[in-house]
Amino acid sequence: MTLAGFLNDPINFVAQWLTGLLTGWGFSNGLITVILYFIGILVLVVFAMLLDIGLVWVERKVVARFQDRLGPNRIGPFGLIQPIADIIKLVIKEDITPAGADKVVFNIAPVLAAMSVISLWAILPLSSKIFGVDLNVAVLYLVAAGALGTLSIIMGGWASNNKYALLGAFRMVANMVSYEIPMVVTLLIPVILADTMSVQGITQAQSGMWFAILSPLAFVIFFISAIAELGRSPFDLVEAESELTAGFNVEYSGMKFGWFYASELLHAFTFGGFMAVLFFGGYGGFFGLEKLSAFHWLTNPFIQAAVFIAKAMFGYWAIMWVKYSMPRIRIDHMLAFNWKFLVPLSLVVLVNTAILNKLLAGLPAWGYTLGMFLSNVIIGVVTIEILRAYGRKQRKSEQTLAQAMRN
Amino acid sequence: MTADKIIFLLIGVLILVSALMVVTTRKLIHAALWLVAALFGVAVLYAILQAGFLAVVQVVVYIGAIAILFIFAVMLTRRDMRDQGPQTRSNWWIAALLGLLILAGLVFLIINQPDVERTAAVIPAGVDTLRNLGTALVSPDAYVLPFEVASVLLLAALVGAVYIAGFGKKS
Amino acid sequence: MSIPLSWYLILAAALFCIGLYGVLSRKNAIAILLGVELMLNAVNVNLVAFWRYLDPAQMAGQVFAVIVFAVAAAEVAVGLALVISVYRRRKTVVADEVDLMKW
Amino acid sequence: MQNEWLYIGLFLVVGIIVPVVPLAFAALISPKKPNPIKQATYECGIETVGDSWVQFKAQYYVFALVFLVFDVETVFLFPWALSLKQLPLFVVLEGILFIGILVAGLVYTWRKGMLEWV
Repeated sequence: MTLAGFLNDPINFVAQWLTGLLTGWGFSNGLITVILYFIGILVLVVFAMLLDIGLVWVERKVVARFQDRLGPNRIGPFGLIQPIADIIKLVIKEDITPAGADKVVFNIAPVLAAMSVISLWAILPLSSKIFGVDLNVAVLYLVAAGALGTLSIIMGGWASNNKYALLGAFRMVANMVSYEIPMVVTLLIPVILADTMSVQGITQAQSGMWFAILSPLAFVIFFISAIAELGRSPFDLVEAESELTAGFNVEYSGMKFGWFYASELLHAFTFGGFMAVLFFGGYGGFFGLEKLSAFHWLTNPFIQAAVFIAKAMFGYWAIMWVKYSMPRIRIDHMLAFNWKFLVPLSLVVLVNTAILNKLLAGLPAWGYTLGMFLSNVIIGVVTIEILRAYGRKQRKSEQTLAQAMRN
Repeated sequence: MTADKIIFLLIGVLILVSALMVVTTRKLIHAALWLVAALFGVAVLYAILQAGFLAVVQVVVYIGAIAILFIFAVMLTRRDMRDQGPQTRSNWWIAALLGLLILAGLVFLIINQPDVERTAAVIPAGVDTLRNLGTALVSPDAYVLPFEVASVLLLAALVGAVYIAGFGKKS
Repeated sequence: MSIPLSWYLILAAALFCIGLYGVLSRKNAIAILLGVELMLNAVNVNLVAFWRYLDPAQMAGQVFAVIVFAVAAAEVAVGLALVISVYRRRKTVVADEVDLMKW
Repeated sequence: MQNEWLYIGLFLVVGIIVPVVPLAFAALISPKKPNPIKQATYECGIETVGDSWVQFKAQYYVFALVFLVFDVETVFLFPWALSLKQLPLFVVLEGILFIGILVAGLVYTWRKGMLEWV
């Protein structure tokens, strides 16, 4: 009986048990709420941190396989203990602060970077019962946490008293703020489709059909801009080793560098999770399969959490796949690609979604899905045709120019 | 003294101290960072006031965009001054006096208003303020005109700023 | 929600006056704009507090707060563009030294 | 509503404590032997030339500017997106007009050549 209760709604089960216990000890109601929240948050954050340690191993192992190497394989089975060794090394390393650095800002920056990523876990819906809080402005909260991350990078770059660091920070911030626009615009599309900003609501709205199928273009734009937000290759101008040595964190050493590194990995995973939530049905999205009695176990919170983690891992892996197969893009190309291509395209997709969502609302589900999908295909084809025509024109003008030069 | 009062006082002190640092600190970049702290405090106030949307937007717009713009501007106008020497005018004390006088006047006015000690009623369970805000912004009998005018204002700001900051580049 | 309305109003008034002091006393034009931001925020605190304490069903306070966001953004965009433009021509960001229009 | 934000606030506090603990631990046990060469600005071994806080391309400012305007636009679009379902079709058109006006700004910036990286 109690085990079934725990398996069906773990957080409520533990909360009720603890509430009973604490009331017995004579705590007031407000204090109990705070204590319960605090314990819940601590469990969630510790879980995120353990996952982060695992991600270090995953990242190194996967990059090794992409580059035809073995990766860490000395410490523990398959090198699994390697990240622990890394952490111990980072903690006992001498922490060098460059002379002339702005000490306070220099020390705040890595903490802020880690905080901005950890705070995302407050709204991450691991399952229908296991989640931090179901905020009604969750989608905007995601953007707000990103804003704090941007700030941490500019603080770190500025406080280091290093030209490369500052230049890296500037590039990174220009990159991040630019790509934030297509990201926010494509965030609006799940909001329109689900008619809510809460991540639980968006997940439940996708129980029948993933938004990635209703609006594949929105997903592609979100994916590209998410990679840019993360500052990962091919948008990793911030750490363009050949030009900037290491970018904004060049002067950081020891655990402070460790936090920048750890928060980058966790950020990538978290964005994989949000990709799953916004476009792939999050912990659910089985196309109605869970309603059949044979598959009812899919609604168990632990199964849902496993599904969610698997989807997030897949998103994380896709981000890594792009990272280790693409060369770095030059900054002028990158900004032009954003402002001249992604932003206009994302606005077109937004307008299309807003109008069609209204016009097709009366249709049956398959008609609605088909209409949405086809409209995206049409926009995609038209975009590619425009690009091809433009490319052809450019080639022609270059050819005539070369001809004129030869004559 | 209830818990929300204590939180309010802590946040109020944070806001006022940060604001004072904004107007007094010598290094401009620190002033911009203190501004971020003050603005974050205001975002927390919005959250206490149950305006969650505004709290998040405050972080997105002010910290994510306006503060970044300030930091960029500070970096772009450095070479001279170096933030050395006095950063205030010689007659700063007049400004301080004026500020204190206005503050005294405002506080006098506020505490003499009737019903100013009122506390907030609980928002009824069925009221979704976020959705109401959306409806109010776009329905024709409410605020659709300010909504559209805001976009014209932003357009004017963008065109004007780009024109001013044209930096002599002609295409 | 046991906080009296007057607390918010007094906090906003203090924030406004600090911003005013910054605007009047600072030499650097960017610092003056920082002061203006504080003043705009003080106004917003008032607007939201009145929305919450008078009638939360009436969205006027929040709508105006949103409009103030737009105004603040426009002000910063144009103001800083002016400062940078002046700096590039005259190599100064001190507001007092930008005095060509005085005569 | 109140409790949601209390939770977020506590989360932010924990989010600060968790990174600070290993940093404090590292500060306690890590060796501290500073010397001028170790603390010099790292530029791949070459002696630093000039001041670090150099001035930057004004181009960065233009991108931040366009970003700011579009960022504020989204603040208006989120409430709009939430009201779409209950209100008639012309509300969609209002939003499109709003977007269109701002796209005009983007087109202007583009035509002025300010989006080129020079």
